[in-house]
Amino acid sequence: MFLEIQNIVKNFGQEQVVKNLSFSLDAKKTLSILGKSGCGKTTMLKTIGGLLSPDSGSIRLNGEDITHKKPEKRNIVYLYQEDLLFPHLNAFENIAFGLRLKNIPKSIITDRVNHMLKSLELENQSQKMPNQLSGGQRQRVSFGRAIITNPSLLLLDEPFGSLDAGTRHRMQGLFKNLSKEFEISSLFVTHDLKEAVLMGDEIGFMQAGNLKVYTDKNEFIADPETGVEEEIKFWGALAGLEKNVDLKKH
Amino acid sequence: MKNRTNNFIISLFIAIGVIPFAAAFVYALLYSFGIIGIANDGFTTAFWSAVWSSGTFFQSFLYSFSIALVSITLSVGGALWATLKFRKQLEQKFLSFILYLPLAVPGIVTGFFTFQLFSKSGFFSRIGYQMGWISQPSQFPDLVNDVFAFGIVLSFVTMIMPFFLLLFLNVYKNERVEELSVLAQALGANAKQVTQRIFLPILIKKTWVIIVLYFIFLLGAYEVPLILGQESPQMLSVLIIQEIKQYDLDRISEGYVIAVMYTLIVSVAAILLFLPRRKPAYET
Amino acid sequence: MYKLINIPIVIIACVLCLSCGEENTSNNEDLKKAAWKEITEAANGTTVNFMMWQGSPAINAYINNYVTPTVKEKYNIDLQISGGQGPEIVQLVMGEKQANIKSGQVDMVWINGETFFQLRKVNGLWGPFVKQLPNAVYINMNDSFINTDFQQPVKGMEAPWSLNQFAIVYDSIKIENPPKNIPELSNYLEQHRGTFTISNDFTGMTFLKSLLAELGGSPNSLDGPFDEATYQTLSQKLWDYINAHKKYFWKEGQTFPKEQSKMGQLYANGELLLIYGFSEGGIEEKVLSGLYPKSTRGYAWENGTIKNSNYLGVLHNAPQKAGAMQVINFLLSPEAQLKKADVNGMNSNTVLDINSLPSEWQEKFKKVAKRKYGPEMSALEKNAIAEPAPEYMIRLYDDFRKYVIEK
Amino acid sequence: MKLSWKPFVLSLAVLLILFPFAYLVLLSLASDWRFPDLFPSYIGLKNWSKILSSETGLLTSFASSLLISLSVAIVSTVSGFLISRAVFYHPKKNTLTLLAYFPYILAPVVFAACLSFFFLKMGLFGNVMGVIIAQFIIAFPYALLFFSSFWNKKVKSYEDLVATLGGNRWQTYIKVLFPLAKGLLLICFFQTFLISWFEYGLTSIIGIGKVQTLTIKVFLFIKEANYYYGALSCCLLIFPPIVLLYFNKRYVFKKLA
Repeated sequence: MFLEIQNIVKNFGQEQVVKNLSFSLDAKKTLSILGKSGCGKTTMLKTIGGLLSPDSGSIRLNGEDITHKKPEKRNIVYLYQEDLLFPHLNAFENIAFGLRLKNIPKSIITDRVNHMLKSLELENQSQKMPNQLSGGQRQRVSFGRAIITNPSLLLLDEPFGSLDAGTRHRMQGLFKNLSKEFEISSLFVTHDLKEAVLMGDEIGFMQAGNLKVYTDKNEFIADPETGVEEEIKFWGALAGLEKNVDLKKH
Repeated sequence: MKNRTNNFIISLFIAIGVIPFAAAFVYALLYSFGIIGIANDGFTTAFWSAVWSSGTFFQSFLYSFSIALVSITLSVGGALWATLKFRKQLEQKFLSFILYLPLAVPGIVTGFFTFQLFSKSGFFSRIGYQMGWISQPSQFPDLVNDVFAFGIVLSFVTMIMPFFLLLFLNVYKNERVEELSVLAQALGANAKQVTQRIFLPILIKKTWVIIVLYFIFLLGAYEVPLILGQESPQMLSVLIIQEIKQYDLDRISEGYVIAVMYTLIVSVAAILLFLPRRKPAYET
Repeated sequence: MYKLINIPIVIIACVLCLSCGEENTSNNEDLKKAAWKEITEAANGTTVNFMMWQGSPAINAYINNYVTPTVKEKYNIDLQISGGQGPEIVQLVMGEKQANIKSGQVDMVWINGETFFQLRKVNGLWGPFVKQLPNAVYINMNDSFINTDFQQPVKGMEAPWSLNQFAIVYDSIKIENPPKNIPELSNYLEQHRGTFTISNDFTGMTFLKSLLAELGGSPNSLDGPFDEATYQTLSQKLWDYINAHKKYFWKEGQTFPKEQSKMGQLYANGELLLIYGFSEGGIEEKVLSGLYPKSTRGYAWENGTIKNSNYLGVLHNAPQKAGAMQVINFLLSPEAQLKKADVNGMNSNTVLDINSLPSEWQEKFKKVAKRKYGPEMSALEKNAIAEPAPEYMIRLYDDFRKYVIEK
Repeated sequence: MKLSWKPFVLSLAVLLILFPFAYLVLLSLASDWRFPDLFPSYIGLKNWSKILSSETGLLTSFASSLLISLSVAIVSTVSGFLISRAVFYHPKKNTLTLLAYFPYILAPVVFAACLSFFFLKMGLFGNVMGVIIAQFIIAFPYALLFFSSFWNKKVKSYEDLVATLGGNRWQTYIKVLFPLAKGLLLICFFQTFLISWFEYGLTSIIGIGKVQTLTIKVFLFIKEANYYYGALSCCLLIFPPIVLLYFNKRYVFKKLA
């Protein structure tokens, strides 16, 4: 397995926020994790990314134990819900940021960033400062900035949470394409049921510090805890109602 | 690894920010009890009882307290009024730069300048003479080194009112008082009600810690009362330094008694002001 | 964590130990017996710190533009000046004693009686050294205004630098008959309300001493060691007198100026019409610099005003004692004293006994231009009294605050 | 009609603010100006040329003030920034903040009087180094507290982001934290510069008259009753901050107003 999490526990004071977390992920796959706010998903991601250290348990990436490695050495990028673009850098420099840290020759950086801008459909925005970009554009720059460093694993924490429905829809498609193009392995955390189903190769559900990963989507849909059934019932009922209304009209 | 550097930095903070204060306080405390000091010969409470019974400290404290209170009230009141009346005009480029100018004037210059203007033979007295209102300097009213500390209060007000005005303009903008006022008016409030229920409460609530902080600063002010104060009573800092640097070597400890009392008072004020708050109150 | 917190403390402690380790290199006792030649050699190339009152442009100009370059040229000594008088010097010495600092900040100081008394009290002075100075032969050590400082024998612990007398200063255009005794002062106060005050400093207290002596009935009434009973009776009379006339004082006696220079300012701009000061009132320089009106004149009190010397001392922990001695010797030289007497400069009376000087110098001193505005000391000398014991000054300070200012 | 009094009051206020500056310049150019003359009988460059030519030491004072204030401002801004990070990310940050407030609100002159023994002991009395350290001790809490609002969640997120992108501590500071805090750093530098530049009481005690900064000179001239030189040194004292303010105005305005 590419990523193997075993028995991770994380407490804040008395409160156990992540309880005995174990799961694994294949390379180039996306595991989407559904969870309400406060269920411990952010803590889980930060622990995997190395921004928090676990109280017990181990994390293995590509066969190597990285449990105690510094975040900057893990090659795992954590993306916040906010785009967190550097306000003092333009779009181009924001994307180039991770490469500049690694002292890569300038010409290579320029080529790669330009290529990335193209993939992100941002060719004409490269010189704009973050405050001149729209919400969706900012989120795309943020993605590009993470993906261009070629991370082993991408951790996405509600990346589209602050976008409007239309933009959100387009971004989901874009991310799918990027994942394919750049062969990304990722954990995708969201509280949106549809998004979880749409984005993940596999689906997990997190509740009160416990994560359950489903073997396939049907199992996920069948589990009453996830709320999928309820959703289907609602829409079904609504559809039935509309049918009735239609019938009456005629 | 990360923890160790952090602890090192915290201990650095303690070395720069805490140890000097603690050392100074302990030194003053020991001196006030006669435990150290060349002219002293061992533990005694004589200096404390001397200061306690003479009443100089309480007089001086009361005096400083009143001056600081009056100055703060006038400054804050004036700044609030100006914010209310002149907010739009003060946002112009030229005026806003002019408003910053007083911040570039230290107390020592303000004191010097106030003396030049308001002393009995100062600029205003000369105008009075040229206008024929007075015929000699002694007829000019007492405005510096005077009983009511007019000169000190005037200097303080000119020093801190511009600061508060800038602060209030800033808060006004950040707290969106404008929008809230419009909202209140839409809900049927008249101008007076907007001022009393929106404008004043928001501005005061957001800035009261800074107001109290400046009050404490004024309580310990040194340069201005040194130039413009009278010989008795004196403001606290002036009194402390005068007692510590006096000719009578046997009474130097009394200066440290006053220093200890003053330090205790401002420390208690700091604790009351900053301990219960979750967030640090500091802004500007 | 706790171990780490201790690190800065340890560092501070180390610095403390290190800085206290400096030992004084010159051997103090040997220096007191050394021949002048050895002292000159030891002084060569040193940096001497001189702490003095810097409140007068004329004095500063004399030191900065004449003394400093000359000692550099003649003796290869770098003279550094720092500002500080009486209490500051005493504070520094006490602080350094308390911190057990063997090699102090300051080598030589400019002092007079009260500071001398305090420095002697805390053993802050080094000496005796005056006899070793070659130029000391020109000083008449039998003159009681020179060999006694505030009723204390100087005993070679400080070298006299200038002689001066306290004088009353007034504007001869505005005041025709200035007061010369206490009853006249009462009349003056009633006629010219608000134009007189007492500065709460050395100068003001010196004026009070003149009044105290007059209340005592004779110019010599305060001579000898401090006498509590005399002080009590006379000071009671003094406070009664001042309090009775307080309402005629400047600002109706509700406040008093902090220092003499403030009084000078008030006189300069016409608020006060009658002031006083050392160095025969300090009139000449202030008139020449345009501060005082040209009609300013000075005189002595009928019962006498204080005449005294001011002195130069070497501190007990001075790092450069030889250098300080060399500079002091230079300051006592006929050349430096003549320059100091210049009416357009520092304008202070020499301590040298002119008759004992070589004849060429006698001539030069006799040719010194006379003052145009201020009185010569010779004109006041018949009304001179000696400084009473220092305790009078210290008590007057306390009681003036207690019975007059705070009342 | 209702608005007509406002411009009048405003112009008056502007005049009132500008008047002291003009008056001080006039006084520094004057000589022989006594009651009851409304204007000096002499106006010219006499005082200025004397100050600049002879050894009144004003130029040296100006230079040493500049040296002291620049050192204090640089050291306290940088150390305040770096140390405040550890303090405001610390679990006990409330207690630590409170501790920083004690030296912050104590009158510097009283602080100095009680600290002078230790400065003597460490050989830091009466020299420029001692004055710099003493002023640093009072400017540091200011700088530290100044940055308290900077270290918020968002900045912490930036730091984490840089770490996961592979940046080390040094790169985090140089490439992100310093640029993010640029405006604040400039204001803090300006303010701590002023704290030092305007300091009198503490300097007079720790410097024992050997370190003569401009404020010490101003007092010396006031004591000498030399208004003209006093006004002149006041001018030297005021104009550098105004120049700084002018060049800094862009940042100061943005952040303060």
